[in-house]
Amino acid sequence: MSVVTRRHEELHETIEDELPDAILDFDEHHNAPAVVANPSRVDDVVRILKQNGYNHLSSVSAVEYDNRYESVYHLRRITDDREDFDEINVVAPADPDEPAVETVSDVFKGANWHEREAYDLMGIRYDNHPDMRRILLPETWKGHPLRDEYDVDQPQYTTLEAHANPIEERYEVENDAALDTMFLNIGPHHPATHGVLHLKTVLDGEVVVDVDPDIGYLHRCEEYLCERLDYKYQIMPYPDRWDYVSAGMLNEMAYARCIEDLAEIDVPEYAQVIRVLAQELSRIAAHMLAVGTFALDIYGELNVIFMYAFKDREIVQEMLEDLSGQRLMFNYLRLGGVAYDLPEPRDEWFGKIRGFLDDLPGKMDEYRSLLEGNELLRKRAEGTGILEPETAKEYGCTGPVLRGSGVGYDVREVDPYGYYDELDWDVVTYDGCDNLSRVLVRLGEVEESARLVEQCVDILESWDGDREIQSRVPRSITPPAETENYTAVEGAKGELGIHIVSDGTEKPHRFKIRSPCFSNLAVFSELAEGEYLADMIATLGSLDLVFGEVDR
Amino acid sequence: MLDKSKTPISERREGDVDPRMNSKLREMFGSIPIVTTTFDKVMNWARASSMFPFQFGIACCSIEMMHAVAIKHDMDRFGAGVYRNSPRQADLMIVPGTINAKLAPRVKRLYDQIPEPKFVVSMGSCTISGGPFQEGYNVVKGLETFAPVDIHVPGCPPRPEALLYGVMKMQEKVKRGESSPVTVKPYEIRELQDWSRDEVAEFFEDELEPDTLVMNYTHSPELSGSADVEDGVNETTPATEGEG
Amino acid sequence: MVTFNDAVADLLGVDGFSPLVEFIVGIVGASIVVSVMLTIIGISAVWLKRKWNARLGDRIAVNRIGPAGLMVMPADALKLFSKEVVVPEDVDRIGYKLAPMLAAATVLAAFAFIPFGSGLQIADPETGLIFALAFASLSAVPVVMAGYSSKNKYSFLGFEREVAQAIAYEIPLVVSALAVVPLVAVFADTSAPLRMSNVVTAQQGPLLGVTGLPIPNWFIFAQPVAAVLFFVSILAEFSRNPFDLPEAGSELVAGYLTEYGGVNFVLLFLAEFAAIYFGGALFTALFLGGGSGPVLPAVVWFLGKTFVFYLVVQWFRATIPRVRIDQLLEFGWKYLLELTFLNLLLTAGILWVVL
Amino acid sequence: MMGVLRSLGVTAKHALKGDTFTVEYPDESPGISPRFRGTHKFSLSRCIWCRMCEEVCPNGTIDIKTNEKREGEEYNLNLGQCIYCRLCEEVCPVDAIILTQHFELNAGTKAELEYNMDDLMDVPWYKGMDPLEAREPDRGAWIGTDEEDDVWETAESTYAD
Repeated sequence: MSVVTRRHEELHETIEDELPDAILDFDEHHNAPAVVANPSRVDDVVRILKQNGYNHLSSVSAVEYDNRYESVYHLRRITDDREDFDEINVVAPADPDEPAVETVSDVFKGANWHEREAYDLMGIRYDNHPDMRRILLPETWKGHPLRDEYDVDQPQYTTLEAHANPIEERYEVENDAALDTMFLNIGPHHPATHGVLHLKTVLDGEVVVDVDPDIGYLHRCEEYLCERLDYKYQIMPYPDRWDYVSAGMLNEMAYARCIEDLAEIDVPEYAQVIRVLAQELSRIAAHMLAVGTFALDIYGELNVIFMYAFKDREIVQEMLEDLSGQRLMFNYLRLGGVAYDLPEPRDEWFGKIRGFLDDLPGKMDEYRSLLEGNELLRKRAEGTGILEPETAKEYGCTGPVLRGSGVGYDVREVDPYGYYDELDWDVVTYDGCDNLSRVLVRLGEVEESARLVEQCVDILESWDGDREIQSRVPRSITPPAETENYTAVEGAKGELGIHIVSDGTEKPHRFKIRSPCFSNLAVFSELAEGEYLADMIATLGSLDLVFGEVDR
Repeated sequence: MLDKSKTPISERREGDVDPRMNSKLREMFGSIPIVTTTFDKVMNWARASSMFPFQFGIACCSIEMMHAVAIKHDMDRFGAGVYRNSPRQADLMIVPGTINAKLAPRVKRLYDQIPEPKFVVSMGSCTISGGPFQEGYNVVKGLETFAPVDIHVPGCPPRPEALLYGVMKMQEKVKRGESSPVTVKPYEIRELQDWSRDEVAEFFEDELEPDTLVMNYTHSPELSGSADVEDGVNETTPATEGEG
Repeated sequence: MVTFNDAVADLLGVDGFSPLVEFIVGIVGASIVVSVMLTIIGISAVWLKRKWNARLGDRIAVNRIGPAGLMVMPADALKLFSKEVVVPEDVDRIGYKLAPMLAAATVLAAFAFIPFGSGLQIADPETGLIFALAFASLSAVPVVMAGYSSKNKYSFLGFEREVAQAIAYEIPLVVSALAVVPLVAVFADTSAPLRMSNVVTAQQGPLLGVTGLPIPNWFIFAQPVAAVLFFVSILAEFSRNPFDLPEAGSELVAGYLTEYGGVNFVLLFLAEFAAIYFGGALFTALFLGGGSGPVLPAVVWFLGKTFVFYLVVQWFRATIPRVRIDQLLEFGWKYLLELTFLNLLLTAGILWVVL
Repeated sequence: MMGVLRSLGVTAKHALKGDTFTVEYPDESPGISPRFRGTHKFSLSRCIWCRMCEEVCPNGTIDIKTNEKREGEEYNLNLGQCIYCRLCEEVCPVDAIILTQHFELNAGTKAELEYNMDDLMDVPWYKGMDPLEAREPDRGAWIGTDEEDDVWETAESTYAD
């Protein structure tokens, strides 16, 4: 009996002993066992699990069934020991007429936003939630669009009166009305938001007293659309558009992993190596953009770091274009493999990659002397936007944001997939917990990715076996009804998870995206409050948010 | 003036003379045809050669837009590389990305804040028609449903070269004096300037269906009888987006 | 050195002009200076800035509008002047409209005191240096007007920063400039060391008056600390990178410029670049020996040196990150102020000992 | 202070070297890779009107109209809506639709981007090269194992008729 199974049995006993009335049932999901909890006691169940080491709430998704609404909590265990990795799900079935579940936002602060999203899109009300508002759709939206009975064509009219102008809002600081503050709307159009984020900021002089991120300006109904598309053909182009900064390969891998796991599709080894190669090139490009735009936030427009970073991105994008046919929206991975073999002539393409890898150390030196070595930048970025590791875990931050706080959680390492296990690489962590550490983690990861790319190129160059790029996949993929699976991969921004609930057809019944940026943004107000306005902007840059992924 | 804004966009773009150029200066020079032609030519050349794009990133296409400005493609070669953050100083609005119900009023407002003459490039499938997300519940089916567009650049996302090509075409179009005309702006309706929203609503009572005088998230022409007027009413608030 | 009027009088072989002719000749001189400066500023603000930034970033920048992209200047100017002027409804109209004019006027007026060399100096009062520095500090006023009258919170924050910054860097600017005055008194052997022409004259000899040294007596060699301090203060005073807080693009959209478009924007933009040139001209006159240099006429040397100053400022802009407002003020009050005073005292002390 | 100076040195080196990375499109060729997915080209003589492309399209870009005898009448494709995912080309059993490298395209109105059969047939080949040669989709793996409704066979038999 393995460590994990034994732990699950012990857990069963603990939960049943301590909370006999909170447990309805035990269930088995495809990825992990599930505890079916009484909706009004679900917070106690999650709290017990947290005490037992499940310290990372990956996602909360809401699923509609004929006779109930379920809210599914995916918990993970983050420790330093890789063998210790483990996950568990908590299911809270709610009444179909007036779905209500007790909130877990007092156990995990990160649940706050996830539950708001579930309320917004599925209409499950969370009792005792501190801030039960819509999050993605406008406040005055009618209906909950992911419900089956939602009518897409219904007119969405709202009187002007109800659609209050946010500019007219007045802010009052609690308990201190005399405090002189200024309310400032940053965004949705603002050069530092890198997209369309609206920050309702309250300033006391130049110091940020309160900030409330308002998202949803790029909510593109990704989950809704994916639930209406075919597993095999049609969903694959959409993941490219979540984290759109040419991290598409990583997103596609998230989807491919989830459905390959669920439908038990094997991937040939050759294709797996190509996948790793493509993913790591994607990661280099994505991190380059993060570094460039962080510099943009601190320097102002037209600075050289931005230009140099984009130069490297161009080179990487050219290789990816040769491989997949597009610069950003690759649509390259397929269930059971990849779409095409490497571009011909292969030697030329490998030469391009090797040339880039050879130049990279020199370029990294330049970046480091411009970023890390520059005292003025250190003065700006060091010690600002402090994210303590405990807070980060509490909010479910992942990726470079978490690793910048010294926690070495990397899905590629703890829950290996694809070919990563066969390759040699390290997890980069810095424990400065500040803006600079997060940027340095990204620079370090570019180097690690380059190492991985080099190994893949070596393997592919000396490959003498069968170049099988796709395994035999059934013509239509129909996972058995009511199976659930949650898997995650390490995207450019962190743990990118997919939760699929199937209903026995060719299309998913529920398609939930756990986006790392969403959780990383949720922690933003903790980071920004008490900082100067300029540092708040820098912090926003160091979190590296992509709104296609935040809003989906 | 209101009648003009009611005609569909497709009809408004017809016609030879560009009403954008109907400035006081042109009226002044208008009696001397030779001067007018030369003057127009020079002005059109200047407008085409110096386009300050508005830095407005929405989604995936904005990454390619950044690439178009950045090192490899360098849009500045065409004199169109000075990005301005404030709409007051911009004249080329590249709209790169999906517009949804929540964002659409903001895009409209930003468009209105750009001083004349202004040019709009709609970049990518999302901005043209909703693209991959057009079946979504809150996605606006194209920029053209609520703002005039001069050039559509298809692609998902278009290559930076395609955007450059689009901007070049835009410049050619401006040089030749073809570009879509001005829509009436709320502040041009002088009589409405100091009114509150309720008074505006009363004023338009006869002309409008009662339920069109509201926010319309879907922006589909069938649902809003006269979307332009309604949007105009929205914009009578003096506040600006940049005002915080 | 002589003022423009004297030079013209010399040329015509007359002893002096009647007040009316003096006035007319003065106007002519002023127009020459202003048009030269406007041309240079136009080239640098629109064309050179792009080209130089592009070069730092491995790009090409504007090259398709006319030869080497030079025609972009008339295009930009024509386009901006013909843009619709939008005056937002809630603004304080007087301030909003006056600020751009004032901004351009104050900076251009300040050039009157600059000794360009070759007889191109409009006014040379005995307290020229103080006048010039006073005009330099005046440049904060239109920014405050623009920011306050715009009724925009970003503009408001921008002007608040400008006020804090201008006050903090005013004194270091003046005091670091004053450090050269004792040297002027010594080397030019004059009782009017604040006269700008005397400042330049004092730098014409060999270094520290020692004959045989191949290095010119530019005060940047005699007073290197003061030169650095003055350079930093001038960057802060005219809010250039890394001290461009009032306009900080990524934080405040466009700072105090946010609500300005069309003609008003042109004037503010022009004033901004004119300020860099004015800073460069002051730096050249105070530390780089004014128009001193071989072969070419003095005015060419002078303008060339300001050009270099401008390029350096733009180079800093591309490479050095913007500081935060509290760091800026801390640096200004806690270090720069003390250092400048220390430098002034040291200069005075050394001179007292030596002489 | 040394760090700041070193940063200045890095940029100065770039400026003095004077290398440019810019590709001067349109004077220089934009360097498009052979697999690039641009505007579609349609071949009427190849098309067997099997409607596979219409079915696979994720957002309903392709609109095919046939008469009662399943003979094709119209083939409409909205380029302003297409996401250029190339699924239509991959799924096509007879290479009747191909994404060319052509991307220099724009339109004044949305409606101009709605291409019909004739427009799609007129799309230029890119500099005389045959896009088919650049394509190597592994259709055998793509179309599947299920023998009964193997599209390959269905398609080929239809084509033979």
